[in-house]
Amino acid sequence: MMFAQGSFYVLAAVAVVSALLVITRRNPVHSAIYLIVTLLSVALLYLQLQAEFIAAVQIILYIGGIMVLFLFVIMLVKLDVALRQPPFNQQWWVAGAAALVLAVELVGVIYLGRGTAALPQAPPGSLQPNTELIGRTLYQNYMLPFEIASLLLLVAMVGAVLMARRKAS
Amino acid sequence: MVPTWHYLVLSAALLTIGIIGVLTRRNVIIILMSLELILNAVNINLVAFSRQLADVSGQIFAIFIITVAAAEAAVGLGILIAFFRNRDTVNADEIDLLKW
Amino acid sequence: MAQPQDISTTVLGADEIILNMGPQHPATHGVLRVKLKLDGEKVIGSECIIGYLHRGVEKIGENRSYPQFAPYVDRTDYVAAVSNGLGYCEAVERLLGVEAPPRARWVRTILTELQRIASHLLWLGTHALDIGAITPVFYTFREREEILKIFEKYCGARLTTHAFRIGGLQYETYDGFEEDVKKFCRDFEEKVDEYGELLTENRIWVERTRNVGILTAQDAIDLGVTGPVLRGSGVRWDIRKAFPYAAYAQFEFDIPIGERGDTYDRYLVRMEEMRQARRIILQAVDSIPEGPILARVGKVIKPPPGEVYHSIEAPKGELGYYIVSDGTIQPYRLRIRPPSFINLEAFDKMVRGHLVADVVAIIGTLDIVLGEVDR
Amino acid sequence: MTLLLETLKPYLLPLIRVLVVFLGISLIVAYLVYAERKILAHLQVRLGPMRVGPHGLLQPIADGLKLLLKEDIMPAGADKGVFLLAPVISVIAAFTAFSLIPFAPNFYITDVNVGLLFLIGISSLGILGIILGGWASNSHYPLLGALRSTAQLVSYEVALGFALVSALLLAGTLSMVAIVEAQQRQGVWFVFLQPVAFFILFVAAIAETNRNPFDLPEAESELVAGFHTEYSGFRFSLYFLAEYAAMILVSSIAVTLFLGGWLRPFARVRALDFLDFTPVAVLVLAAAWCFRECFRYPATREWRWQRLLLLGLGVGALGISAGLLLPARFLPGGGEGLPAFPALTAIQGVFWFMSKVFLFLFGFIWFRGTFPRYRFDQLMSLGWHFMIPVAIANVIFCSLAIVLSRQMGWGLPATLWLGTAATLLVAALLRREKA
Repeated sequence: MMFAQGSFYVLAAVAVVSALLVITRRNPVHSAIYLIVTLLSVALLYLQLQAEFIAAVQIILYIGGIMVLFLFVIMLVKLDVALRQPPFNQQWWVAGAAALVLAVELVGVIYLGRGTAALPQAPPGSLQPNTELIGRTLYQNYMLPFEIASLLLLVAMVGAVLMARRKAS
Repeated sequence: MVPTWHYLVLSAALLTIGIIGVLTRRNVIIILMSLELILNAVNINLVAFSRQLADVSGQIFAIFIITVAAAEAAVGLGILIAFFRNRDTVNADEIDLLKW
Repeated sequence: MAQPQDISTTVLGADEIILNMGPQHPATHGVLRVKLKLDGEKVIGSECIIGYLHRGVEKIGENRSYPQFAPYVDRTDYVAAVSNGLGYCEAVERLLGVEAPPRARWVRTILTELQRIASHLLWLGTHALDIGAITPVFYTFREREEILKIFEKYCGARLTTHAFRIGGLQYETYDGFEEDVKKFCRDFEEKVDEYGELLTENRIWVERTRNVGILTAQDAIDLGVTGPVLRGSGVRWDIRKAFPYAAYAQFEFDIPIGERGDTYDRYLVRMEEMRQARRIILQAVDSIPEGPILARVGKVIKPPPGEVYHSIEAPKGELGYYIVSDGTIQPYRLRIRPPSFINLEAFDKMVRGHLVADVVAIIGTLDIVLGEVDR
Repeated sequence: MTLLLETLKPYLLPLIRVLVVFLGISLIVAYLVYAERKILAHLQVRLGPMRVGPHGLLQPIADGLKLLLKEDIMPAGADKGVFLLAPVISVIAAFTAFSLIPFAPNFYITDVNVGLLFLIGISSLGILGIILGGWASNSHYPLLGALRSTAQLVSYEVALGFALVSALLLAGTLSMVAIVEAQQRQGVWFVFLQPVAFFILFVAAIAETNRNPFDLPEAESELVAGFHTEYSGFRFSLYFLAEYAAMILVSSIAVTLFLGGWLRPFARVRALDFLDFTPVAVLVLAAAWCFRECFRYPATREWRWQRLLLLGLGVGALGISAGLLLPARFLPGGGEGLPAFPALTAIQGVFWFMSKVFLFLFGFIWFRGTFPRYRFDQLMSLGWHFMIPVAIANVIFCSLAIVLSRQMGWGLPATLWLGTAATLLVAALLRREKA
């Protein structure tokens, strides 16, 4: 139990710190590496929440798919110019202040509502077997959203190909 | 057991960091990465509540969000490449013309 | 015709990069340096930079007596030294107005055709290696070794043989020369089919070479390419038939030609040339006439003033020697027409629009030897 | 002290297993390189390493030492941190994945209910090592290699995934152990029910590990050495280790899913039980070879230690086989409740598993000696226009077949073969369309 709690705080700290590094690094490749660290620690958090399937999907899709795509694109665009320019825009202090207010607000609400959110904790093993459960729910209760999601992916795929394709000159 | 609201705080922190990234960075690639941070923050919430309520629906929605994230990244990066081809830059504040 | 532009000065687009290939690169067959302008992986421009192996062979020729220069020609196309020697010796013989005796011409023909097989074997092995088949090179070297052994037994050297002398041969053939050659030819027939089994029908090989580096017949003639590269484009031109030298007029052989002028056709042409070379050797070895091996050329070779251009069909194409004599024991000017150098001119034409992977296939199919390109 | 031991006790056995697996894999990688050199050499009418140790048996050690002692070169303008990190990512990804492979019913590090998904996920992290290494080198050849590699790995992962799904349809579980048990229960290896999926998995596995004829990311004659052109010494050896470990990994996945994992061939045929003694036979043959070679080496002083080594190896092999044949009743306590030959029974699973893996690895090496290399566009076209459609068709037809056999009560194998025939028809149509 102590181990579980300790690992949560460690993972959460890693996630937050590397998320901060994501938005402060000048070089997008470094940002991407730190984002991968964040995503990995979030995946481990999912494991802790007994959502093995989501954890595996997070690793396969996010890290093995989306982040590889990001890195691929970073390599395609030349970075030398962008690296020499200032990384933040002029409105950074407005944005920072607004985000800070938002953060305070969020944490405040969560802290005040921590009692109401304290529903009875589900006993361990209640969501098992995880994969079968997700599969059944996905294909029985959420069939239509699932199909719509696949359509979305198709549209995104076609759109991305169209965007990235060179004009036939 | 880690109380659920700890997960919510983590999620809020990631969300805020993501929003700061989106609002302050100039590099479109990093803006897109910050968007991924925001979507992840939402996912943490969903999965945490799914655990608390012992209802798998939260995880289903997390899957949908990952799907949306994949679609968003693909289209976003596609636009970025097209833009880079035309303008030779990836800076958001130089994307100031509606038509080129 | 598109002129090869200096690609380093052009402005690069968003997706374009300049890739420097060589002079130290596994697939540039020595020290060729190619600057490629790439759009992604597509080649949109190329520039060959040569001269890393320049030794001033032609200039050396002006400062050596005629026989002294003969070993130098071995070192131009160093994988076909015998052919180089033949061309040079015959050129000087024409300048002198003598002809080598029949026995010498027969032996010369046999050795040069063996050298053609050896050169093509080296080409086949390295070409396949460039395209990623790592095994054929060991098989081809096994057969090439047999040829080199014959050379070694004949003249003591394997690579830079200096096999011939002006006026004929220096050495009489050794005992068992005919048997060795016949044995090689007997074994070689199934070996060359074995390479065919590994490559000719191989899907990947065909896909990698078909429609790659197409050179139309007209382009080939315009660019002046010769040898298998020209014949692969469908032009039936072979100096052995057009201006027979040595003893080629006596033998029957076919000139294989290609249809489309792509890398696969050139591959087939060279494979068939090896079979034809074997055919010539078998005819020649059975009919070597008796007699002297050296014509009367005198101790000091001192051709009358004049000039001569003599060319032979070397393994890589037309190898020509242009010699101007001022009546002394040294040439006034000596110019070598190297087939590799002129075939390399076609490179830019062939690579445009292809991918990086095709660049190595095209370098391979041109069968260049940098010793000859740079001289 | 005792408290500490008590706390650590549950972690001790897994830790030992982790150590055994990782050291074992490292050793196999070292000798896989040796085997590759030897097999390629014999395909190419030459001998391969012969100098270091008898028949070059100590060559891997010499190679390893050489690599470790070489200078670790950092290219000018390289992104230092990423450059150092990238090969480590590759190695970690390749090795971590082994924790999910069941080598034997009683010998695996862990088994989770989404095992296969995790396996794919972790092994897909290996791409990051390649792409970051290629980018960080600040050089054109590695960059092109990394770009090629990424596109290739991502593309073939799709086909690989569909091939895995075909096997999962039959097993009905994602746990690696349960997949093998399903094959045991059904009494047939899935390769016989899903030949097309097996073929696709095999081809995709070759592409995933960047092996010939799909070795474009490191195509020597084009890109010098691809993504690891700028790496040297220790860091290069890390990439090397990762590549060969990945070969073993994909072979292990294929063996687990399609070739019955640790199961002996014809595990149900009692008449073939003598096959259980194959490990002993292999060891005795190896010993015999060692003794023969020992006498064939010249009996001079300079070969003495090589002959001694061979003799030692032979005696060792004989000793191990004798140990395997130690009957249970000679054990202290009379070996109550143990099988007749406990040691032999204990290694059965690992032996058969590794034998099948080696079969695969031999295939990898054989292909390398035989095929030329695909060009990038051809590779992509093969992946997207042929492999993926066929894999999808296979999934569709085979799930149809499974449903049909359940609904109509038809025999599962026959129905599946019908599905396979339909898939092959699709494949033939695709090929014809291309031609």
